[in-house]
Amino acid sequence: MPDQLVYAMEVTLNGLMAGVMYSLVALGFVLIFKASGIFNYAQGVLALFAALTLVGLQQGQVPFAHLINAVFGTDLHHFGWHLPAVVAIALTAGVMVLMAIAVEKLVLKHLVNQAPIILFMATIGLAYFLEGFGDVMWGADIKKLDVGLPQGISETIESVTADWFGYGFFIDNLDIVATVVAVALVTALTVFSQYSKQGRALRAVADDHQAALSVGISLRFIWVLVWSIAGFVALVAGIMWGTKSGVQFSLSLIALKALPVLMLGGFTSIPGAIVGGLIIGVGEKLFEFSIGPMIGGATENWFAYMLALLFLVFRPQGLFGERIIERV
Amino acid sequence: MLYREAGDFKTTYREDNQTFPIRFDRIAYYTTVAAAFAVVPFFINDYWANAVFVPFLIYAIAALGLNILTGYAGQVSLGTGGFMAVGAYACYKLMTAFPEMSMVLNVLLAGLVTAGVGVLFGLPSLRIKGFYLAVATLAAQFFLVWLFNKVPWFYNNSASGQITAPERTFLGQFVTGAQTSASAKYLFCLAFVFVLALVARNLTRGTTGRKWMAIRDMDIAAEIIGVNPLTTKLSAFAVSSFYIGVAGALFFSVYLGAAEVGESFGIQKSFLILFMVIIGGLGSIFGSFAGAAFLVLLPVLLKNVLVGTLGWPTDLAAHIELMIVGALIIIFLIVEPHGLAQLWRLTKEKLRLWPFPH
Amino acid sequence: MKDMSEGYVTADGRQIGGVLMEMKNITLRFGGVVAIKDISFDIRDGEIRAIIGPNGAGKSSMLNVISGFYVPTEGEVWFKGVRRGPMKPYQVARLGVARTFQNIALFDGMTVLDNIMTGRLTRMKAGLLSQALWYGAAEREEIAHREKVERIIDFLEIQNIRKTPVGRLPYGLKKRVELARALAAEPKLLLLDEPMAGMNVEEKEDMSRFILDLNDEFGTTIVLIEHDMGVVMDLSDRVVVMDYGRKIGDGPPEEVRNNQDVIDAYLGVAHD
Amino acid sequence: MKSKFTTAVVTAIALAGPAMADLVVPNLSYRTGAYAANGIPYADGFNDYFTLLNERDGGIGGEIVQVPECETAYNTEKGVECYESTKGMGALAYNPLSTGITYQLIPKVTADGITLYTPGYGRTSAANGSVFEWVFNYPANYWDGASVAIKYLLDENGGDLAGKKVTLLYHNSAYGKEPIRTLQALSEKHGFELQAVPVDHPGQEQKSQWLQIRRDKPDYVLMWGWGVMNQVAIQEAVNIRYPMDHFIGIWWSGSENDVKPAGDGANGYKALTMHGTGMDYPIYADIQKYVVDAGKAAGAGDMVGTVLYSRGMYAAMVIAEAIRKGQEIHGTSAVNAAQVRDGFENLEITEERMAELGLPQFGPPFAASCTDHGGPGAAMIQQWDAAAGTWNSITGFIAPDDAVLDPLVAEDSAAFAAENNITPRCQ
Repeated sequence: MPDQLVYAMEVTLNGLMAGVMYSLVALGFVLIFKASGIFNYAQGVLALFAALTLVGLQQGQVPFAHLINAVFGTDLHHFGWHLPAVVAIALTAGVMVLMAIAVEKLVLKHLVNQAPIILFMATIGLAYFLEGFGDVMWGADIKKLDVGLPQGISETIESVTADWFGYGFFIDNLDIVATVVAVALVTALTVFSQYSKQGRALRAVADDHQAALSVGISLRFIWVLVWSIAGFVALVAGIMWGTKSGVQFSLSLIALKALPVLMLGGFTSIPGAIVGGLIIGVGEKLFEFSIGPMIGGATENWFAYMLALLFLVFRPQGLFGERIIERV
Repeated sequence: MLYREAGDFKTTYREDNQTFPIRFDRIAYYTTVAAAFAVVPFFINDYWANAVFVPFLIYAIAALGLNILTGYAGQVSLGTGGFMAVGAYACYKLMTAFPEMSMVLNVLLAGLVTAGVGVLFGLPSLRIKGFYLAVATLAAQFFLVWLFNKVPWFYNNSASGQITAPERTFLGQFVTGAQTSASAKYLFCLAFVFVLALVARNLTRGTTGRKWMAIRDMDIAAEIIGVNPLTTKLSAFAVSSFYIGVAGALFFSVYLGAAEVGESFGIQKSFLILFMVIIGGLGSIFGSFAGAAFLVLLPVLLKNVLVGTLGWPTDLAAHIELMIVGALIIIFLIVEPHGLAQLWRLTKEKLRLWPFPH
Repeated sequence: MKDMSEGYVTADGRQIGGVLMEMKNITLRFGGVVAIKDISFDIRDGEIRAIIGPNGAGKSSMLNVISGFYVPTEGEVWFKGVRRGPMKPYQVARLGVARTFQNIALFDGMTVLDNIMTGRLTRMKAGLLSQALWYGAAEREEIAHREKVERIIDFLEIQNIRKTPVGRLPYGLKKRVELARALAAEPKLLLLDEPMAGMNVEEKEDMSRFILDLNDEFGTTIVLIEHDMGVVMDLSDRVVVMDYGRKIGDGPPEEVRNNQDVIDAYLGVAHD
Repeated sequence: MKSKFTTAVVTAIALAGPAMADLVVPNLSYRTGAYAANGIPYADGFNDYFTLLNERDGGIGGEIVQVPECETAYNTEKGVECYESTKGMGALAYNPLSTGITYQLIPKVTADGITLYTPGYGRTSAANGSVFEWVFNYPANYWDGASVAIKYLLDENGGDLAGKKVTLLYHNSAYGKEPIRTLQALSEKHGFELQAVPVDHPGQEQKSQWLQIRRDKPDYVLMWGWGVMNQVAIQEAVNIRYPMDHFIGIWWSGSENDVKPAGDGANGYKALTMHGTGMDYPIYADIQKYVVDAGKAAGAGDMVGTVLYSRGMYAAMVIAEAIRKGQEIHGTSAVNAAQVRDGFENLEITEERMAELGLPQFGPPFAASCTDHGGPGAAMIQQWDAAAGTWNSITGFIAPDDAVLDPLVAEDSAAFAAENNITPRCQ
């Protein structure tokens, strides 16, 4: 088999894995958009905040230590404990629920019935706030996140592909884990929304706000619920990305990776987020592999957007979005 | 007395059409303009020019531009940073290719180039609407930044890809480069702001503005009453991009003096200017100014209070500043989603009716 | 039916002119659904023409075909003696067709005055530069058109809400502003989609008066869709009756009223 | 009410910063934003050194040094604001630790007559003092770094790199593009094959780049990275099992922050440095005593001795020595900015002087001159020992290949001089 083709296969596989990571972030967007029509720009910062909190709790950092020290002249840093990863993850999930409640009480409640652009702006405000809040709470230095996920080349895949093609493929173990987790997460969300009472309420709201309200579903409860779930999804995304590159400010920028996925998959479709993520992942990696070297590389930032843009010109409602019929 | 009038006393349509129908507003406006041109230049120093006034004026131009597109024509754009970069690089190329050309011409031509690029990236708006369009404009943002970073022709093959504004004069005064005085910088930008704001006002109160707003409020109905959506949307993209291009050119040449595309014209810039427009008020000229002033002044003010007065460590202050800016954005949206301009309008209406509010 | 090729005189003595628009064998399909099936009729200069029919009969679709928003799947539209090719809605508007909408389609963010001024957009010609400087053609034009618009404002008696943003107005006034916007275009042909829907008796009377005055004073040809039979019979010169996408009757009100098919359609006799 | 608020705003803005002090060296730092993790230790080192001088020696020549700090967040606009708000305090020198801010400040400091000191970063051709009167970037710059790295590789390969493949992995910004031209010139001279692979800001996602490296199997990978890009690159290199001792970073890609997240895998990674690191210098006893224990440390004190802390301290040391030189030349302790510039231009750092300062063999000895603002350009190679958690120097100072660099500097500075109508001095 010619080398280029084998390489392209490796790139494609890696693109699929990267796509799963993008989908994970996009999923949080879709959940909130479906249930409340809010385009939540803060999703990336939520992931950062979740990861910061996880590391902070795990390592027993004193929250707001810097602020307290500055104001009271104390010298606090650590509680001196080190929590097991599972406990820290559970506690962080709890913090994300508290945050969902706070967001509902302090922000969303006051913005009912506003135009989508206003809600969108509010989430950008929220993103700014959380970014500063996370830094004040846990400090801006870079943190290593270790919850025991494997990382590094998968030797099984390398040796198998080496037998088949004469060239061992590189697949990161972390990406494999992320794929498994993403699949599990999507399955869990599907089961939840299909079979639980809250899940049915969620679908009802997504389907028709007014109708759902009139049968007695509490919109505020739904919002708390959906922001909690989005917070949890952000936590998962934060763990995956944080393990890869450490926990720090740049983590919040992964939101930008999810936007083209959303355009492609449609803002309201969970399968869309998954398929969109895969297409973007494979597309940008293959483009960088084949065309990138000719035009100087570093194309991945814009390629995803250009791909989504071109796609939308021909199919304005996205991959799985509902068809738009214009009426007067 | 302030804001006194018992009814509509206008006797001609011309009088009825003026920008400030209330006498007090008119006086306030003329006073502000006179002070801006005749008083401020005598008192301005490097700090006030470079940290407050010049960025405010340039951001006001960019906010006017985005407000035309988003506030008046209803097309949300997140590509502002990229379009500013087009203005900046066009200006740089013109400055270095034609050293004798007037700086005013350089800036205006840079605006025209940007208008062209804006039209190109505006084409998808015919098919893509709302959020999808907003995200689609990010394609312009990322692509343009990549392009200016990647193609050496744009930065005259300099080793690092930084562009540096050479010294240029206007009316015998330096307006770019190190020797530029604070007042020259300020006045040069102010002149652009003044003219462009007037033009924006004129465009938005006439035929073109009505077409834009019709498309914004209900595009299908607009088309049925005879508005051509293609030319209307593209004219909004063109005019808006012209403004943003001028802002980018001034931002690079007069304000920063040197720029690197990813750093100066990145996605953060697009968000910042969108904030200005929303906080100031969508579809309001005054709002563009109010939003720019708010977001330029607030961080400077907070920094000086937290670090200068309270003596907090700079990093803590910067984090708290983020929190305060974020919280203020949310509070503003909750209190008055239509921005500072609407807040101001409501205050004025109350004043006019005072002391008999009903 | 009597020969009307050179126009006719209505019951109240108005002279109606020749054919302004002719619909020839119009069929409109959406995917597999047939909204309009092989309908032909004409609209004459100066008349008030009504299209009636039960819900889902295809009336609004017909209006959308006339206004150019939908392009018919089959059939021809002739306007002023010329066959109209496939056109964008704004191009149709420029030929002199204006309309109002069943669900009000005003520009909520603009004032009443600005909304009505948009009706004159097709007639304003000043260049971008002149507008930018607000000097010369742009300013003169603005004032000239403002005068015309003020006449319409007077005519519809909405002087006091001139500068009010449309979003704040009650339903009835919105309908009137929408009519004003359509009138501002000085259309040859005016399409009214349920102009009286949701109005009380008083408002309906006002609106009927406006429609009649309008036809009378400006000679505007009007096509209207309306549910209120009384209003239709009083206002219109000729009526097209539609049911399930077909034309089941066409003629002066009294003639249509006695048409057995129409009576069946309205009484809900089963189709077989 | 409104006017009261305005007054408050005006006062707050006007009163920015401390009152006029004897010697002012502003610290334009970044402790927030994408590069905070690197900005923090650097700023701490910078502050702590001046604190040490103030506490132990009563300042420089008896004058207390004020170090007003201003947060730039690595952002050029905030950098301008910081510059303008601090220059009125009588600032003597600036060290913004950002190539972008440096480019912006070059014309401003030239007009205002304040020294801009950019050790190891900034505009490389500023090494030509006859064009850049107010800018100094000794002891080494990016092009020196590129040349030193290649020289080291030549040594490793018995003086011959012909036919070898070298990949440059660079931050896709002005900073990252700096070494490309030098490396191209060197690849022509030495016959190695150069491939430049860009990574976009912030550099979180480098799968494509590392798959490419894995396919191409270059003999060496050089890295010009900053911030999260470094950590991800090193992690990915570990993932593809790239031999770490064939992976060399510039000095901005060689701090503890960069290697620690990759754990043991990063063992053997190499980076350039222009100064020593670690706690083996007498000065740290004083810093511990006068600064950390006295509770006057800029940070939590846990950064002392790290690479970036040391670099911030080194920059402060050079500025302090330049101030001292200026005091000596002009015979006054209360020097102004122009006098400090003279100090920079006549500065000579000798082995003896560094030993006196408690920093024996910390940096290369050098002497500046009217034309030479760039210093010798020498740098060491250090290697990461993951088990011990320390950087170890594995070479002495290696001098760059001036035969290649000098024409490049001359060309770039001549272009700048032509664009800005500067007549070169001291010729």
